[in-house]
Amino acid sequence: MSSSEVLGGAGAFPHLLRTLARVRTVPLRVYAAVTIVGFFLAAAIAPKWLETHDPLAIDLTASLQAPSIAHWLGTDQSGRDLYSRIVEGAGQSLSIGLGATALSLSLALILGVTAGLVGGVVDTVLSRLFDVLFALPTLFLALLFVTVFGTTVLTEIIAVGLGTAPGYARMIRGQVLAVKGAGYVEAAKALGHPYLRIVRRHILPNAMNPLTAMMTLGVGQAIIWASGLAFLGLGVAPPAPEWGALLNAGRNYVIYAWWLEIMPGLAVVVFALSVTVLGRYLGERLEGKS
Amino acid sequence: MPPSVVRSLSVPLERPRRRKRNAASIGLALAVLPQIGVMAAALAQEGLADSAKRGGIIRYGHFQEPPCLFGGWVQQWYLQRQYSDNLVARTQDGQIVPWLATSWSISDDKKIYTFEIKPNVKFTDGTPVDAQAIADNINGWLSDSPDLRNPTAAPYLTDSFESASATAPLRLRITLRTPFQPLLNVLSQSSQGILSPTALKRGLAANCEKPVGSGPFIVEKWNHGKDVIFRRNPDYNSPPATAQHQGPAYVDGIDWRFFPDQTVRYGSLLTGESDTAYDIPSVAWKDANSRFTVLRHITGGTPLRLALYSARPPFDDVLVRRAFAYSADRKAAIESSFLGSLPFEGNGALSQSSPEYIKELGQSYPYDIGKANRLLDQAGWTEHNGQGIRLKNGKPLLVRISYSSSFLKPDGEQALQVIQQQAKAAGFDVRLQPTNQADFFAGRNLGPNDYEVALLYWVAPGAEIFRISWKPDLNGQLNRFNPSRYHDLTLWDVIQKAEQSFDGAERTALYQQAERKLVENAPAVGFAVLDVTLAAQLNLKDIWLDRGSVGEPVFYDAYFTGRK
Amino acid sequence: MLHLVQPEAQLLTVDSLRVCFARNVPEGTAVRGVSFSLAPGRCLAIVGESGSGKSVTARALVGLAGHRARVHARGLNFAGMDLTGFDDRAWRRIRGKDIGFVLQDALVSLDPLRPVGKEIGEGLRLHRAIASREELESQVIGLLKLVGVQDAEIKALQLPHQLSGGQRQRALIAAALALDPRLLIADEPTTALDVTVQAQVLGLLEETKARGKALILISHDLAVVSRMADEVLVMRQGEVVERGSADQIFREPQHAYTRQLLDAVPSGRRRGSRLSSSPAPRLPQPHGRLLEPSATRSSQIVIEATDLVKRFKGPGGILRTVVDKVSFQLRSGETLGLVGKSGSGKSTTARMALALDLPDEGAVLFQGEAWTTLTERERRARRRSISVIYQDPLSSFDPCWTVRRILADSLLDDVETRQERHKRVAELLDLVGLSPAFLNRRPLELSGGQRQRVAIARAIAPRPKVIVCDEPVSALDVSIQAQILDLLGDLKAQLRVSYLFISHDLGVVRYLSDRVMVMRDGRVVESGNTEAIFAEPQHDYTRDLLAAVPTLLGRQPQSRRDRDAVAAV
Amino acid sequence: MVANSRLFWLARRLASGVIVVWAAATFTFLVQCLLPGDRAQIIINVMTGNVGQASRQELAAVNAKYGFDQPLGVQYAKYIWAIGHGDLGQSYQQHRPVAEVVAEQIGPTIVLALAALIAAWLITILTTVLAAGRDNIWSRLLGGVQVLLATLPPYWLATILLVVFAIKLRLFPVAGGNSPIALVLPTLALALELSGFFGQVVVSEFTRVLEQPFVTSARMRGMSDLGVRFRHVLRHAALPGITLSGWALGKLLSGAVLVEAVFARQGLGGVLVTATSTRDIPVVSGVILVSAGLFVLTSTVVDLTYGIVDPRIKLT
Repeated sequence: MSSSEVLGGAGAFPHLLRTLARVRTVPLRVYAAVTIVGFFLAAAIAPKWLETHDPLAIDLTASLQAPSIAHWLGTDQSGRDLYSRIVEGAGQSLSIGLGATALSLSLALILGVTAGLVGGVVDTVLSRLFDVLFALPTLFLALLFVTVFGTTVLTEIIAVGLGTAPGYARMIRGQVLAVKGAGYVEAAKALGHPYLRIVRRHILPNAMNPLTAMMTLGVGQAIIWASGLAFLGLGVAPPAPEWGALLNAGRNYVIYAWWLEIMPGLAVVVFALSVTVLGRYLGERLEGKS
Repeated sequence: MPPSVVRSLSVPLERPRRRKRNAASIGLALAVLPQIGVMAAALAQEGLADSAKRGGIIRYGHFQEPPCLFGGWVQQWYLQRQYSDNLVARTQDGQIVPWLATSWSISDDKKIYTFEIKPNVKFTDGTPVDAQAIADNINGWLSDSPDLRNPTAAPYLTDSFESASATAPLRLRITLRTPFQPLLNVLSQSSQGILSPTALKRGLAANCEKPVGSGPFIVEKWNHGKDVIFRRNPDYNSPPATAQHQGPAYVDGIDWRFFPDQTVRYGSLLTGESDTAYDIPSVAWKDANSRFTVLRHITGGTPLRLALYSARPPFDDVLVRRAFAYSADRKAAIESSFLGSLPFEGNGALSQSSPEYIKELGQSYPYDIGKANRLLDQAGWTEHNGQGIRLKNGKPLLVRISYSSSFLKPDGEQALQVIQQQAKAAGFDVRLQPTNQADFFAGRNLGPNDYEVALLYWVAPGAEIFRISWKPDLNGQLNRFNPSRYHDLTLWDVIQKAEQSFDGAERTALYQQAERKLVENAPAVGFAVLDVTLAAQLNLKDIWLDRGSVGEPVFYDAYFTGRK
Repeated sequence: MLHLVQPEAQLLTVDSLRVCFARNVPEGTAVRGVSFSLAPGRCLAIVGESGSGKSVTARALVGLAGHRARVHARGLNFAGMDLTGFDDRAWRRIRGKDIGFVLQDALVSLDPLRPVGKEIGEGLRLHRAIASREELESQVIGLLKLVGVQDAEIKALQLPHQLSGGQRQRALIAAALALDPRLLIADEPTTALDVTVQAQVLGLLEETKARGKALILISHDLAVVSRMADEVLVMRQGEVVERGSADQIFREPQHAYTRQLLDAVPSGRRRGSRLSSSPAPRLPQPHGRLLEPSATRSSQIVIEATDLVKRFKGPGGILRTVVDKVSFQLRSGETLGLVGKSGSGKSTTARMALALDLPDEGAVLFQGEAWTTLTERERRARRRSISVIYQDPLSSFDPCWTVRRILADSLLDDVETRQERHKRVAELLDLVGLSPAFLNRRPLELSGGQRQRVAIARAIAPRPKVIVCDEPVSALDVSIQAQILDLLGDLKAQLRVSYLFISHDLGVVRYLSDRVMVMRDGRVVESGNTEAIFAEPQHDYTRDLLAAVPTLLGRQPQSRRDRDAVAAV
Repeated sequence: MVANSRLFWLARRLASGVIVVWAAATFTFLVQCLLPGDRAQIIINVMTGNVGQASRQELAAVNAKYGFDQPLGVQYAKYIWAIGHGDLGQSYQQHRPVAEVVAEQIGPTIVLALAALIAAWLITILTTVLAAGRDNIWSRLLGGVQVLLATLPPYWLATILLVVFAIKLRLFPVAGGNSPIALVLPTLALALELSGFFGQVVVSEFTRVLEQPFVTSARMRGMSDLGVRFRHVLRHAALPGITLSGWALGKLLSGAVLVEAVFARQGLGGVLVTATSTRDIPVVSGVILVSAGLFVLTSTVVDLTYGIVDPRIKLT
């Protein structure tokens, strides 16, 4: 029994905070991740606080300067401060990432849960649908949408959201099926609880447990996809220096001004990395490992 | 037509060289008239040098891959220039010289052109190049068949063209309804290269893949997404008078590779994987000049210009248009954004490489914020709102600039942002509406109410472009190439007069009159010139850009020094 | 230190072995100075409950105490070799070759992706003990025959999951015996096996012992040990609390813990006698709220099942009859024991009594009214008068819920206020002998015994007439099991509930039930009064079952005939 | 008997595959119908490389050529029927069959994708077997590195590799066409990221299996650590990775498109980008259909492989 006498193997969603509150058990990397994510969120909400320069202010005397004290991440061709531009761009990039993830998860949730709960024909049909959507590479789907509807933030969100939804939907469906068969569901049934109550109080909460983790993981990926579109020159266009757009522009200078390509890329990586670390941590917490 | 790219740099370091060539070519052009003998002589004297120059394959790194190897798009002109010949050629300074036509005559009413076609010329599929073949081509351009219609020639000629026919095996007659002087200019552009009628019968698909002309190179294979392989046309005997030698090309062929990515394209040149590459990145400009032979041509036709929507407020008022022109230091914006490499073009009507270009107009509407403000007050945009934006009966002075981010590289985009900033000082609320190519072709941000300024241009040899840009919407026929929606019938008269005048001086005068009128009324404000740049390894000599047309690279005379 | 037989005769001598895991301090030391010695042909048993360090001790003997374990011993000699100085490569040379090791639960101890034959042959291959593939195959087949696996040729090519539990265990032993090692260590070799199979496996081990091998047997089951061991080591929290010859240990145990363990074994114990030292829970006052006023007379039938038939789709879509014409009655206040090997249909029968599975034929009446024939909706209201206790409580709890919520959830809806609810929950917890401190724990934070107590609390919460207990103690250590059994007994007395008690452990069943029903392949082979059945079983199958039960020495020793019966099986 | 069931299984798979492709086709068709704006106008704009209202005759000609003048039902029927016969329609822009376009471009892309897949697997297996589940710094490092790799945008990585190894160090060609040597950098750009994903799954499973009793009993038979890792554990740990490979295809194709754009490689990438930027919908849809087909194929292969690695699985 000693194996199962794990303390802090806590779990429920509402107790997330309590779980996180057990500070001493939180590894350092998670603090780092939280800090970074926090930074970018702040940048998204109130960029002006964090900018050292006006991201659009053109200073032709400071054209293409390498990173320095004055310009932490260097400047672009018309002397605009890259750091400030990345901060400025966080808003759009994150909203795309969050939007897409929110969309794909809510889609996945509705479809996955329905498939898992209702079962039968509905399940078969929905599962097929997942297969079909799953069969289409995310980027291709996104491209099709861009081709047809042109590029707006909304199109990108829909495109990326749709592209990533089927994966999640499958996961959630599996989760629901697993929970459905769990002993405690039968136990509740044996207690004579009505089915809907069981669904509400047992199946849904447990099926949604992994969502927080998936959410955070998803945001990172979504941003990578979105910036991928922008990288092909099919993203949401300036003036807002969305990260993908920065990457795309930086490409032309990479031989002579590496920072214009490296830095925005690092922004994407660092952010994606942090949310991943966070997501994995939450995931483990919620699955009761520790 | 969409551009090669908007980019540019200064350094006509091979200007003298060009002079020499032109002199030579014109001389040759005159000499050609009594053909045969001279031709032989020419061949003979070329003969010696030839053997040394022969051989090698040019690995050329190009920019965009066109959907079809011929057609209306500049990307297609570049290719067509390699494998097809035109009826006539045009020199740098606008003279028409022989090519497939050895000579021609124009009827007194200027409506009938009669061309004498060079004998013994064959398309590379064996079909003889005769008057009938050329007539078929020309009639096809102006037909409605999607397969044959020529999107460049049509807008020029539709109004005036009547018919083309062969009056003798080697005598071609073109009949016009109304005189149209620029006809020969139009005929000299690469998109009007003559293709084998036999080949054309194969249908559009086949011709896009493997078009057949009579040019110095033959399309061997088009590896889509990769490159086009040209091989030398061994029996080539119809170079234009602008060429530097006679007979087949020196090199064995061209590997025309598509590197849409700037870094790869220029990088391949750096690593020696390409012998020559198109469109030097402005960041690399200095570096390129120190390592490679650099060619540059500023294209004729319109410059890259800001077309102000003149059919509704605010720009229906010429004062506001001028005010906008004054309100920003476009010169500084361009020169800084393009790292000082691109000459500013203040003349919104015509590009500086057009013969009819008026130099002093190049500096029109210099930065003068005071004047801008005065004009706006005068125009009644007197109140200001919180952000310092001018108002007129409550309406803010909003200026939305639509442009395709794929035409306008980051440099240009930055220039626009500079203008955006400065114009704000004068009380303009400038919004940028970048549109990617996909949306641009779908007409996004280009609807009648979608923009106040559109950034467009049209590459052409010279002022004949006016017809395309400024033809008013007559009898319900909307001129889709006039984003300014600027209607000025008197201007249209002047343009038509010019087109019908065959007295060079007079015509130039007329065109320049139109040019002045345009700059004065500012339906389009100058922004930047367009150019074609080419960098080549030092061991690759005598590539030239066809300045008579739109600066297509010509590899016919090119050769490698030292065996490679 | 007690006297050891003179060393030269010993195959293995262990002198104050200590193993500690750096990580999980403070109970970092898993084994604290264990010493023993073992001669060829003898069997040493190490008994103790989970966490007592018996397995770690055994693993230390082959240098596999775990990569985080630090092992010290004053002396560790095997066949004249000093193992203390061994490096990995030296260990590898003796593992499998000189010391064979049999792990418990063959299903996970054999690589599920590789044919059994390969596993058995692996040792031979590793130690270059064979020349050719043919030889290898023949040897493997030989080994399988040796351990008494029928048509070995076929089995050798099959995957573990295609074999029966018994065959797997035999295969595992075969793998251990492959290189004919001088010492065989068996760690819980019979746990999770049905009694008869268990008997067979034990028989097998006895044979090897008879072939002069030294045998170390690790088990929590004293009965098993008492049958095999020559010498016994009783371990608790890493220390040896008592050692001695089997007879000595089982007849007059010295240490209190040993006695406690022995008492805890239910087999052959009179009902009513307490197995554990834990006191009977006092009922909360006034206990009227929790107790049913005993209007029911013990003659009244609460559950009447007639000719229940249940079929399931087997592999390949063939219908398998799992329960076949099973009928029984359960009177109020009585305990009906349901015994049989795994797969005999016990659980399915129970699930039908609960109406969690519905019979294909026949029906169950509950309190004289229709039950299985109702619709779920109609049934719901009455479900609370019949509750269930599962073998694995953990999976029957929502991992996210606290004990409080779990219990509150199972209370009848007639509880109005929150305070009322809290009070009741506390009462329940107290009733099953858990302190209120557990209210905010989650299932994962409870030990096995605590979980089972919570499960019981949940079962009695709605004041049921009947509680179906499906193997409620088989996953627990003896002493815990004893406590739970006592608890069940006490509650029955106080709440006048009826139990439908399912177990494969005849000892447990006998201890708890008034009447017993023996099932085999879905049929009831025999049923009747517990004592009657255990005294003189009518049916051969029942006899075999009984015979297979290993019983403690000194407690109604079995007749020779029974022993032979076992060997024969 | 067994062979029969195997065939039956394959048949069922193909059937469901057909359904998937059909559904995908319907999907793309619907999306096309939703296209705002006049398709003919767009086609003309693309052909003339210009914008602005085209004349009525021009539009009519194009509409007739592409059959836009027919009712949607008919168009759909024709579309599906054509696809059934391997005809994916005509490219608006290239004036030739989409099937042809895809056929000639898909080769290099698939080569790249496969190369990346294999490379990713090699990286994963080696790092896992050597480092995973050990009590040392490398083992801990491995986990971190994999998470990092998984978050590297392939196109960004590609650009860096290009500049560093091709342009600066000149170890690889900037544009080697389809030569094997030119495959190295693009492959790495894709494989590194993918190995991050594989790695995370495989390693966690690997460490789990490493603790399984059957591994211990193998050790107790005297098997060496490496032996255990290769003979027993790897096989189990590979299973989730194999499942992942099916999903990886989609990811690889997407990634390949981006990476091809960076290295100016021949392949679907170029086609897709031009097609997208010129609204050449038939091409985009065509590519999507083909990739759907590919997905069906791969997932079948994946399941077969899974069945081989895990004999417990019955393919029925």
